[in-house]
Amino acid sequence: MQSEVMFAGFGGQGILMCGKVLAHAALEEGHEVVWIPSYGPEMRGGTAYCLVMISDKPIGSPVVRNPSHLVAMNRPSLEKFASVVKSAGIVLINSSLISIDAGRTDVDVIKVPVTSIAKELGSVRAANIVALGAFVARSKIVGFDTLRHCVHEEFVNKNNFLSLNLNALEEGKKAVEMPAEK
Amino acid sequence: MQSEVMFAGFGGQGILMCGKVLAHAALEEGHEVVWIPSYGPEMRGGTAYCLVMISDKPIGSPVVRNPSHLVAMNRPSLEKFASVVKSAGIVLINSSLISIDAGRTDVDVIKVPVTSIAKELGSVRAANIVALGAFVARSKIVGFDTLRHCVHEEFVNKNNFLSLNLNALEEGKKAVEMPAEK
Amino acid sequence: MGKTYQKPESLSDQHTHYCPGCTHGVIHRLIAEVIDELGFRGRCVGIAPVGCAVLAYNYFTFDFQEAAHGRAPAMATGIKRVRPDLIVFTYQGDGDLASIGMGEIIHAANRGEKFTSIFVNNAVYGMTGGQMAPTTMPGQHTTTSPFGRNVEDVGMPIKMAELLAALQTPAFITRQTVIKPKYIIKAKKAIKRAFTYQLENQCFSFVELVSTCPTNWGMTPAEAVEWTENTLLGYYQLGEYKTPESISGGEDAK
Amino acid sequence: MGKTYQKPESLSDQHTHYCPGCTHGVIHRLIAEVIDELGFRGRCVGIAPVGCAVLAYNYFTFDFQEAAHGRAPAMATGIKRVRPDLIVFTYQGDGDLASIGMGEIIHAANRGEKFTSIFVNNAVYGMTGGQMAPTTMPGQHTTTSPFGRNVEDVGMPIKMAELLAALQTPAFITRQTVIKPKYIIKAKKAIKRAFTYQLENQCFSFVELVSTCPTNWGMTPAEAVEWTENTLLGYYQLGEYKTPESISGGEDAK
Amino acid sequence: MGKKVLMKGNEAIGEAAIRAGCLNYFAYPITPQSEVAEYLSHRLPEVGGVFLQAESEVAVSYMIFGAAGAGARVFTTSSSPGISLMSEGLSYLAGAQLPAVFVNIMRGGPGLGGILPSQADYFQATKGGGHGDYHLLVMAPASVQEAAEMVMRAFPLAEKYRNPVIILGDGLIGQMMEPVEFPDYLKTEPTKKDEWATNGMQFRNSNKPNLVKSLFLDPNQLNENNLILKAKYERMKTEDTLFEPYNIDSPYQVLIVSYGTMSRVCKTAIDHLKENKFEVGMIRPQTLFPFPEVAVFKAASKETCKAVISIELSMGQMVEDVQRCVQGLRPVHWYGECGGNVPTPEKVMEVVKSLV
Amino acid sequence: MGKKVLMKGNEAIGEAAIRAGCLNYFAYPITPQSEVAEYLSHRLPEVGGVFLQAESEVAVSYMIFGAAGAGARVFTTSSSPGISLMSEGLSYLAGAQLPAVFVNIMRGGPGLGGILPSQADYFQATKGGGHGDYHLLVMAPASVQEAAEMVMRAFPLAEKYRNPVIILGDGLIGQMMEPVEFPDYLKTEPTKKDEWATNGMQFRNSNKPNLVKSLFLDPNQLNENNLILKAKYERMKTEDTLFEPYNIDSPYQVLIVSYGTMSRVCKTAIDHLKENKFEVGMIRPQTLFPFPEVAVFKAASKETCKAVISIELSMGQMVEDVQRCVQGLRPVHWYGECGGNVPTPEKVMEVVKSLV
Amino acid sequence: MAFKHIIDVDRCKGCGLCVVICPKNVLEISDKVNSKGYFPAYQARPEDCIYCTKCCIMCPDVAITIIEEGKESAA
Amino acid sequence: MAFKHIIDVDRCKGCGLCVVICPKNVLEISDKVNSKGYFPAYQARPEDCIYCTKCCIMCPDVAITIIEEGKESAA
Ligand SMILES: Cc1ncc(C[n+]2csc(CCOP(=O)(O)OP(=O)(O)O)c2C)c(N)n1
Ligand SMILES: Cc1ncc(C[n+]2csc(CCOP(=O)(O)OP(=O)(O)O)c2C)c(N)n1
Ligand code: SF4
Ligand code: SF4
Ligand code: SF4
Ligand code: SF4
Ligand code: SF4
Ligand code: SF4
Ligand SMILES: [Mg+2]
Ligand SMILES: [Mg+2]
Repeated sequence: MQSEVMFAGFGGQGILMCGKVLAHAALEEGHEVVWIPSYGPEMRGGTAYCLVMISDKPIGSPVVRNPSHLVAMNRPSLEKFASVVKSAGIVLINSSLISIDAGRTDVDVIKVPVTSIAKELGSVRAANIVALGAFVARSKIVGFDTLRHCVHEEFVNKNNFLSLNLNALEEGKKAVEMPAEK
Repeated sequence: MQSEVMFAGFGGQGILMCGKVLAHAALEEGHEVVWIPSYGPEMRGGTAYCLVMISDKPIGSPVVRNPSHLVAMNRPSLEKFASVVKSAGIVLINSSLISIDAGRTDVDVIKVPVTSIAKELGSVRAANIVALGAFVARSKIVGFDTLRHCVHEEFVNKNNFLSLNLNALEEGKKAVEMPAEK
Repeated sequence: MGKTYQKPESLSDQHTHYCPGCTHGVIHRLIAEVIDELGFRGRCVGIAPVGCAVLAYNYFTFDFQEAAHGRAPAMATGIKRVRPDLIVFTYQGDGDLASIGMGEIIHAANRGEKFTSIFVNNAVYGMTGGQMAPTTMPGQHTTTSPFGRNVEDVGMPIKMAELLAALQTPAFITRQTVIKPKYIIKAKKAIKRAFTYQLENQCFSFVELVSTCPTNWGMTPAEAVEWTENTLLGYYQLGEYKTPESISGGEDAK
Repeated sequence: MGKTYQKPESLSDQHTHYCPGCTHGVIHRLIAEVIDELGFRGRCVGIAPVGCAVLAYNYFTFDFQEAAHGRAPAMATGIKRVRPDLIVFTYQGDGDLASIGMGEIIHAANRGEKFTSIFVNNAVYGMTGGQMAPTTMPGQHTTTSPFGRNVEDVGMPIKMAELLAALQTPAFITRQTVIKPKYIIKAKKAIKRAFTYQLENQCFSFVELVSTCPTNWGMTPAEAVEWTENTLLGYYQLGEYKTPESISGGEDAK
Repeated sequence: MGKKVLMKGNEAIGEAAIRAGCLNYFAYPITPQSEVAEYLSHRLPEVGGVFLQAESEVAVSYMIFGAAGAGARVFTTSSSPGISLMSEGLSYLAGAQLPAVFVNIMRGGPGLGGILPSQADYFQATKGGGHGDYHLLVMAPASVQEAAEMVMRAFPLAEKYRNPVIILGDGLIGQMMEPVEFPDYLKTEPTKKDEWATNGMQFRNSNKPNLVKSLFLDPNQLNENNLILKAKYERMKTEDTLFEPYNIDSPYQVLIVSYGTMSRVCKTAIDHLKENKFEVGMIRPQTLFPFPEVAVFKAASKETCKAVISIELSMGQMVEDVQRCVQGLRPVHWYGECGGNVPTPEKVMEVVKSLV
Repeated sequence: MGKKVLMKGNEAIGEAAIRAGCLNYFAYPITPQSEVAEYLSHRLPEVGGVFLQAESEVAVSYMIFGAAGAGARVFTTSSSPGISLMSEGLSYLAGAQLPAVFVNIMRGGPGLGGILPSQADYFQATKGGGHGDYHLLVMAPASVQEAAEMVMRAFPLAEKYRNPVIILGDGLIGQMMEPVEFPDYLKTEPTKKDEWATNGMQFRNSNKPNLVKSLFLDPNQLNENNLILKAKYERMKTEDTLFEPYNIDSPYQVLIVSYGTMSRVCKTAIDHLKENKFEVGMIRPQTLFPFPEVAVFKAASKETCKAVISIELSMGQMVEDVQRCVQGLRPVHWYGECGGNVPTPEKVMEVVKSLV
Repeated sequence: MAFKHIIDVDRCKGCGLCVVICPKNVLEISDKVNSKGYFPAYQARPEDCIYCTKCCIMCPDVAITIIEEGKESAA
Repeated sequence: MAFKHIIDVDRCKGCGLCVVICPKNVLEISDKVNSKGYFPAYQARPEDCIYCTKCCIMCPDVAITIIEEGKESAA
């Protein structure tokens, strides 16, 4: 089994790191994993995305036309990628910044106001981890404990951000464990 | 018919120009001609040589193992090239600087003290033209008038050298028209 | 005129790709204003560098060539030599001009090539993500000087204006900055003077502009302005380093 | 000792390929003498240039690398960085160092690489047959400036010592000549001082030596000496341009 | 063997060099490989190594020359235009028979091109971008793990042949993260270089100076040097050609030759096609020079094989080597993209199916 | 047609450019081609042209870029190491689709090597020394006359394809003197470049800026640009492949493929062998890219032909193209020297006879 | 004379340089995101504006135009 | 002390620099060619030599050696 998760948003929203934490968690659980960034020209304010591939067998093509899931942190990302997600996949929408819909009925759309949640926690910079928490809680693609451990590892040396992000993770989880707004 | 003339000596003895004048004369007479210099690394005081090929047909290989004739202006040149000259060819030896023999009996060896002759004419720098005059007079590889014309052309813009070199040419001719010292 | 303010004609409508607060934008505008005012847009050729300004050609409304990293002065030489009637300027960052392109700028300046060189010194490699530049300040942290620039190991930052002024060939060489309106006004005057020398076919002209890179300095644009004024300008002193009139070189700041 | 004179141990027995009267030979000997006197032949690495001195390695009795045209300073940097215990010098001509190798010498000097640069300025490209160099004098005839160097077209000759002295990083920078015994003795002192700074791991050291190329100048060796003294030394003034003690730079000729 | 860690290819390349026993690095920033320098700028000081950001790629190539000539293990990384600027230096290194390791994380070209993955420097790497008769030993990894291992193997190979080795990765190899471990057994001691390196006579207790050079003014000596080089390249062919066969025991109708990231896409395509009962075999060259000539010829000769195709992120470069090896035995096709987009497995399937 | 004059190859090359209508020259001295610059330093001022000795070969390549981008006819000459330093620039020129003419009077390599004749830059010229997918149109003269004519033809060809053309001569082509004339009909007018050159809007009465660049950050655009280049290279193959057959109507047992000076030696050898009733045919490529693929294949297919041999002043470079074209039809051999010595006709005869 | 001070919301990247440079403290950063995801500047206190053009001179994105009322752009 | 002044005929390239530099006008160029084709310098007036070593210092070809009589080279 192989699944691919696409994280996408503005540059600066912590998209790449978000994917990295998920990839790390998958590795910890013994999966094969590949993390692929967009590394467009250093044009500021562009869109950034990354793809995390998780599998039980060695991973062949790192190029995927149809990812299993999408975490869309801003509107252009949703517009660009919503249509390519595989049927039955998850599409997580950052409803704080995105007012439109995924335009798909064959996928599991979850809207979570991750930016607002993060703002309430103290910093919009934690929005990515809110989204990650929400996505993993819904997809169960990795164990939540493993994920928590990996978030801890990621931030343990950035002291002022550790508890913020651990909280963000839990808040993300909570957000999808409540009936998601549809 | 194709013949090849090798001019060889010290750098600075005017070897290359000597060959060039001959090549020019051959061209004037309607022959095919190639002039090939040695262009060793710019190491001063080394040996210099050039090869003039004259033919009635387009010239193929510019690389020749056995030239028809040799004009040796110094001893190392004679030592290096005497043995490769074709049978029945001419070997002209600058006897002012070379005390040894060609070591060949199947070639026409002419010894001419070209450096001394040139010195008497006013400058050792004309030794090359003395040798050229002697060589052409003996070989008749080009007409002497054509050669004289070409020496004229070569030096017409270097006024102070024109008459010196025209004289040198004639003296070279004279040197072989007298019974050559054997 | 007086107090009204509009986009110059030599500038295109395109939004730039630069980060918020990046002074590349200010410099583009000044160049465009000068070209409008001197009226040579129809025979102007710009040369975009390899650096954050690699897409500069999108933001102007006249001919452009896009250079290889550091080689803009050679390209400008090529253009001016075959077409002296074109007005040519290069636009280079500090990595581009002072590192890989050092040979080309020195020789173009020394030959007295009649083009104008706009040198954007932001003390860092912007485009590639904030590596150390030859102009990075002592102690400044960058992605390849993670412990701060160690001058014992890699030497002092290079002062390009002073270095070029040490050459003997007549030239106009000045250093300005664009971090505040008062400086911007002076910078524009310097750019205008540089192009004027070219229009008169007098000499090579070089305008160094001390600039900001908030993104790679890890500062807000306003902080970047402050750091520039307090730190960079102490080392990179503003002024005229050489004019074709004063062939001797040396500082005669105005 | 006193008045006796013999070939230094650091010099090999090989006859050089240089033209009669070419001062490359004098410089080789001075370097060899200094190495003998300071006693570091066993840990010395020389770098031969692309230029008439391309075969320099044949004339010394210690390790050598042969460089690509202009890149000796980069090679010396590579050696010194991985083996700071070796004593490294580069030997470069004016085409090599001041033309194609301008970027490398400036950056090595500016980083303060701890090697010694011997710069042989003979105002011409010797090896390739006498083309114009960046150091060719105004009006000087060469095979590529057949009407004499035209400074309107190609600028003034480059003064490397002055240019490098304009950098901020501490260094020892001097210009000497080797055309007569009185100068030769001074030149040797300068070379010795340069190597001493390296032995003490203090700074980059640079010795420019104004030299002759009788062959390509079309002069006898004696005429070449006269022309150097009368013409070249007027433009290329001898002296110390920078010492690690006087970080400011500028001329303080001794 | 250590634990598997998740690393970006570029960082793994930097770490691999250290683990292989190479502590000397000179480089100049360029996307998409600047992370190697960024990583090493803090890692090398930790282990007492040498990190220097040079003024240009030209300078880099000669810093490498100097350091290698002095007997040190040394390496650099760059990307396409940067490698072009090192052409002269690479030729000098090969001519002077110096061991050193280069990594090219290729981006789209020609010219400034783009910064996305490409394999368009195949010719440059395998045929020698510089002048004269020389070759680089060229390795092409298809994963971060393989990139790390190839870097580690590159140093002893460079020393075995006294010749530069280049690792040719596309941008994705540098940019993606995969789990990686650095096998202890790939840590090697630099070979003794006292015979030729300019490492100071007193340190090798010798009175004979060493000389590092590529100049041979005498034509016979130069020819001699070129014959020595040629003999080394022939030896590489017999001793160090590497390739991975894939699905080669099946009765394949089509043989793919592909390397690097592109070969992974092909593997996925081959797996899918197999599910559809369409057998395709692949030879993945791991060394591009020496090229697995015999393997490709043999694989093409298989009776079931109707066609051969070279699939590359370029406009058709490796295909020439494939043609050369297949010797007219089977039609040789080419498919590729070279703007930075990597074709999907679906596209590869379509192309392959169209061949028969 | 003018009168035949005796000229050194290097001088004839300089004069040919002027006669072809190119008055702009940027270069850096290097043996064995410095005479081109020396000649043009007095000739170009006479005709009101531009002569500039640059600070380096890297700078030369970009002066050429700037001048060509501004719409001027422009050329340079250099020799092997100098060409390596232009690799990046050549890639940029091809990427930006600029016409310009380069001449490489090859010397022995790799590295500093020697200064005597060599053909060891075949790979560099034909496979693209720089990065990315591009080719140069490569012409190889075998005499001074042909060198002059090729220079004259190179300018319109460069403009036809908006691609750099390189003329690959060995050191002898530059150094020897032969009679030469400059055919008037080869004088051409530069094509109009208003569509793309940065020659100043007001001079072309336009309000649309022109842009000269090789940067395409969008992968689709970059791919597009590469497809345009590829199409040009295909077109070169059909429209501008040049070669000279020699003794090809005889029932030859051996086919030689050889170019430049080496091919002249082969001609003499073929003539001698013919006298001895041993027939040998030859294809002499005059363009090395595009390579005369079909001609070589056809010539190799001749029934009498038992073996093919590539004879080059290198360690075996063109032989790979020959192998590729011959497609296994006949055994393909190689013979060469590459230190600067050019083999004699006798040696060639010996080698050829040993094949059958 | 009357002037008009216009900030092109979509050109503005919200860098805030105009805000700090304004001698009359006229400008502020909005909390409404623009199409590119930036929070643009706006004249919070237009009545205090003296049309000194300092903000125009400073703005790296040529986002600010000041025109004389009635006279529209000629370009 | 007594000194010996030796010119190595085959190293000498006959450049004449020693001749012009000698303060005592001791040296001259010979008219006998050496093995490399040069006309070497020689001490025409050895009795005038003051062993000042100027010629040694000048000679680009290290062709001149001065040693103390009786003490041969140590190297
Ligand atoms: C030959 C080559 N080397 C390296 C690069 C990568 N590169 C692109 S931009 C850049 C540095 C730009 O810095 P700077 O010139 O200071 O401009 P800024 O982005 O700061 O304005 C580098 C190293 C390249 N494109 N080509
Ligand atoms: C890349 C490259 N370009 C050009 C050359 C040719 N070349 C050899 S020596 C030389 C100039 C040497 O002049 P200089 O450095 O002044 O040394 P000199 O011979 O005068 O001592 C040149 C251009 C080369 N070998 N390599
Ligand atoms: S990275 Fe720096 S220089 Fe580049 S656009 Fe951003 S702020 Fe400006
Ligand atoms: S050419 Fe000039 S520099 Fe070279 S050896 Fe002769 S005199 Fe010396
Ligand atoms: S014009 Fe002057 S006063 Fe008005 S907003 Fe701008 S800076 Fe402030
Ligand atoms: S300076 Fe310009 S871009 Fe920055 S906030 Fe003000 S209007 Fe916006
Ligand atoms: S030692 Fe002095 S006096 Fe004697 S020959 Fe030499 S220079 Fe003349
Ligand atoms: S200086 Fe030396 S080489 Fe010159 S003439 Fe005197 S001894 Fe001979
Ligand atoms: Mg910068
Ligand atoms: Mg010189």
